[in-house]
Amino acid sequence: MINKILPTLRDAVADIKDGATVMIGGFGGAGMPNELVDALREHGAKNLTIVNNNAGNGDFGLALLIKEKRVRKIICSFPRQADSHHFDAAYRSGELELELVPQGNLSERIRAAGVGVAGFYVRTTFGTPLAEGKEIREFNGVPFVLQEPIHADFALIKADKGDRWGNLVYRKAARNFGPVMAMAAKCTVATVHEIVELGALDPEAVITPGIFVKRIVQIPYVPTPGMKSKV
Amino acid sequence: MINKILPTLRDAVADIKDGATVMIGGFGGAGMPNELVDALREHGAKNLTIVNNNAGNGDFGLALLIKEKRVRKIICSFPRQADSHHFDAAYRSGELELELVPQGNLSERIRAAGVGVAGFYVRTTFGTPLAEGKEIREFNGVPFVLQEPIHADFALIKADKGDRWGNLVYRKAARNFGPVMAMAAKCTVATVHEIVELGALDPEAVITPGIFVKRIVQIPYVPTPGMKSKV
Amino acid sequence: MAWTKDQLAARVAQDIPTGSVVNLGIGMPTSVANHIPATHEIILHSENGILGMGPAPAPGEEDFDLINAGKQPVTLNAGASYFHSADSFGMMRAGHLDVCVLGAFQVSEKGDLANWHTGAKDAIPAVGGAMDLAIGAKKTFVMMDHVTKSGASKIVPHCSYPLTGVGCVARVYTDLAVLEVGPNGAKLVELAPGVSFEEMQGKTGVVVGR
Amino acid sequence: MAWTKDQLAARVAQDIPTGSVVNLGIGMPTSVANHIPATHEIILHSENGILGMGPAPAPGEEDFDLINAGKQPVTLNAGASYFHSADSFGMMRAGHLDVCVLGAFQVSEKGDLANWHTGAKDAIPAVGGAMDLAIGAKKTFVMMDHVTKSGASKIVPHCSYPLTGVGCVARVYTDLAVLEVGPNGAKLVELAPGVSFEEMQGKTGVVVGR
Repeated sequence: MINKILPTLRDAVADIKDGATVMIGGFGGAGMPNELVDALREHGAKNLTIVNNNAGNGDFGLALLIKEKRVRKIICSFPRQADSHHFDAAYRSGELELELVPQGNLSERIRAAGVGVAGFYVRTTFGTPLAEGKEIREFNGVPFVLQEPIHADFALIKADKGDRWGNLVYRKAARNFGPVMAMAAKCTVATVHEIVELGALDPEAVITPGIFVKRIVQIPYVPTPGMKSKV
Repeated sequence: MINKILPTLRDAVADIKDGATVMIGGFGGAGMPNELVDALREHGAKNLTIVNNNAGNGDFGLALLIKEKRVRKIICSFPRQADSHHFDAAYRSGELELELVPQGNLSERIRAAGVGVAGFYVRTTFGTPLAEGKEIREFNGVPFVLQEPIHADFALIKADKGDRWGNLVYRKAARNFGPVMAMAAKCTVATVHEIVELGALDPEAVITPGIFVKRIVQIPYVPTPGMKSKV
Repeated sequence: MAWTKDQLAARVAQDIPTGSVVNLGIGMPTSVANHIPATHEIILHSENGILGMGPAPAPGEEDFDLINAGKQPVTLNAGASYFHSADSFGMMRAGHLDVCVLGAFQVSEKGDLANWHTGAKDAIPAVGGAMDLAIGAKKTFVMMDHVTKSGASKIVPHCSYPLTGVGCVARVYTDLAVLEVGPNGAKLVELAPGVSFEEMQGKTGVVVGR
Repeated sequence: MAWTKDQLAARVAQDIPTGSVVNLGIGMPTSVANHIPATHEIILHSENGILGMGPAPAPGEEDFDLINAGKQPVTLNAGASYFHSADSFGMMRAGHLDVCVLGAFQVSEKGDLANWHTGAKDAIPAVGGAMDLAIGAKKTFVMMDHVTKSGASKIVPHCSYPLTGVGCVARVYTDLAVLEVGPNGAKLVELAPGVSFEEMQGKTGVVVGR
């Protein structure tokens, strides 16, 4: 019987090795799998490359992972927040490498990894510093910039409901990067607030088919905390 | 008030001009918008480029459009069917141009048009006759083949339910090409079996957001007829 | 007498046709939503995967799984839908949005936009969705003060700050005027009440056609 | 005495581990599903956007909006989901499918596959999802007769028919034997009952290692 349900968060991250690339879902607090990030922190892996839209805030989750110097590199679109002090300090000290990627390129590069696309061209960043070092190519007289996929060893995402095959549905705008990160990682781990019987999710409304998910862990539903706004 | 609902199929296709590129949803009979294709045939536009997974079968819909010599070129993955006699005749006579595209490249090239991607690289077709004339490029030592987007003037698709903003849900595997074609065309026209009040579709389960749809027309639900199998 | 921020938001709102799909940037642009006439139905897009975003919730009703690009809690209007980030930015990039309204540090007379980075060496960079939005929408409007705090024109021959996008801005809305920018340079659309052309031109770093 | 088609399907089914996500090609490969042991839970993928495909419906229960790649009506198992064509083929291309089973005209000892076109000048070409599937699945199995109707080996040094994919086939299942193919050439895995190695080798266009 296919059963992707694991009993504990700890089990779900136990084989994340030093040096791994780990995608972390979420936009602001919505969809941020803080429980899994805390488990990763307790687990101890270091020298990580993290892919997230932001770069941690406050004194929890990803921010603590950065504070504890476990992150070598972060690939994100918007690291600066009102309370991103742990990122700010690590970045300014030079010990944390930052690859800044516009959010649309970030999400499409993640999807590309998930669908076997080795490179693609978009207009975004043409003529800006973020196109430096990248190939420019004209299509029909318009310049486009080559983007490469972002693959990962693990994706840690937060969904709402799931079943033992790993089918997922999300909650409101907490969906954001979850579906594409699930496609892009070798091993996707999702937390859900509810595990339902196989067949209980409407096949028409499954957002992430189980093929993209390797492990799910149930956690209690706790309302997502508010965040300080972008600076 | 935003109201994308049109009273008749005829209204919905009235401005399709000679020479237009028209995407037609469907895989086999499922999702085939025969009612819209019939309206297009009655409307009279000719010299069309058609994008569909197949190339018509039997003596209805797309097959009749081909029979009546209204199609200049067809872009598809699987034209040959047990009863694709109108396509077969037009192709053999040399009057119908065929661009044969593997189904995965076809669907991803359509999506690329819908998301502003000007080109992308996949492994599919490398070393085969369908890569002839296309750019080959290695990424990490593996050869990939450049694919260009497929844009369209119109997409004709069959959905199940819709609202006045154009939000759509589909019926079972009739979904297939509908969502990506809706993204890729300048003007997407969808038939639905039921028009629901705005807000009646679950925001979590909308498959095609209304932003991708310009016109919807209600038609009666008729069970999709069976097709002869692939040869 | 120039436009107040509120009047300016109302002026931008006038140029958003009914039925438009609109993305309002963080900060000042967000307030444009408050000035859309009730008779106008527009659809608000949020980069994190929402179409049909509604106003802020009543106090105590906040759900931080339902937030806008500025991470503020919002609501949904009837007709709303959720989608993932790649589809959300695909909508932008392929020109499915009718209008986006962004803030800016500088706009060039050709329509180049600089709004993500001051170029300061010690600044922590952050770009978010700005570059995708700027080049993606059918029309990109900028809403900003006409001059900096030190009085320098924010409408410039060439942006000195790092660019967000090239030639992407269609119109600039400031406290003093509405200007078109583009291949033919800057051109006056409308002056704020009580502002003379000469006063506006005197505070503008490029020649404004009229 | 060689395997019947039914026995061959059962033999292929043996090599599909429980829990696999599997795509079965049109024709002979489709019958593999009938031989998966009831104790094995596998998830069937259909290129038109289904995971968790079930068996054919009872007569009279057909719904032609729920069909497989061969356009035959199917059912759904509990746990199934629908998705659009681009996501469906993305699953293949990025290696999310564990196994696919395809028919073939020819397979080369290096694992090249020819299964979409005979190369005949008057043939109407059709490729469907064959090329995406062939190169995409983690393991591509081919199921075919060992020789053509005229007795020629379908396992060849180099395919003479147009290729579907290069070096993509892992195993070939024929009425006579199971062979591995790949960079090191063809190698015997198993002979059908009553078939001698010499008989099989005599009907095979390449040297088979053992």
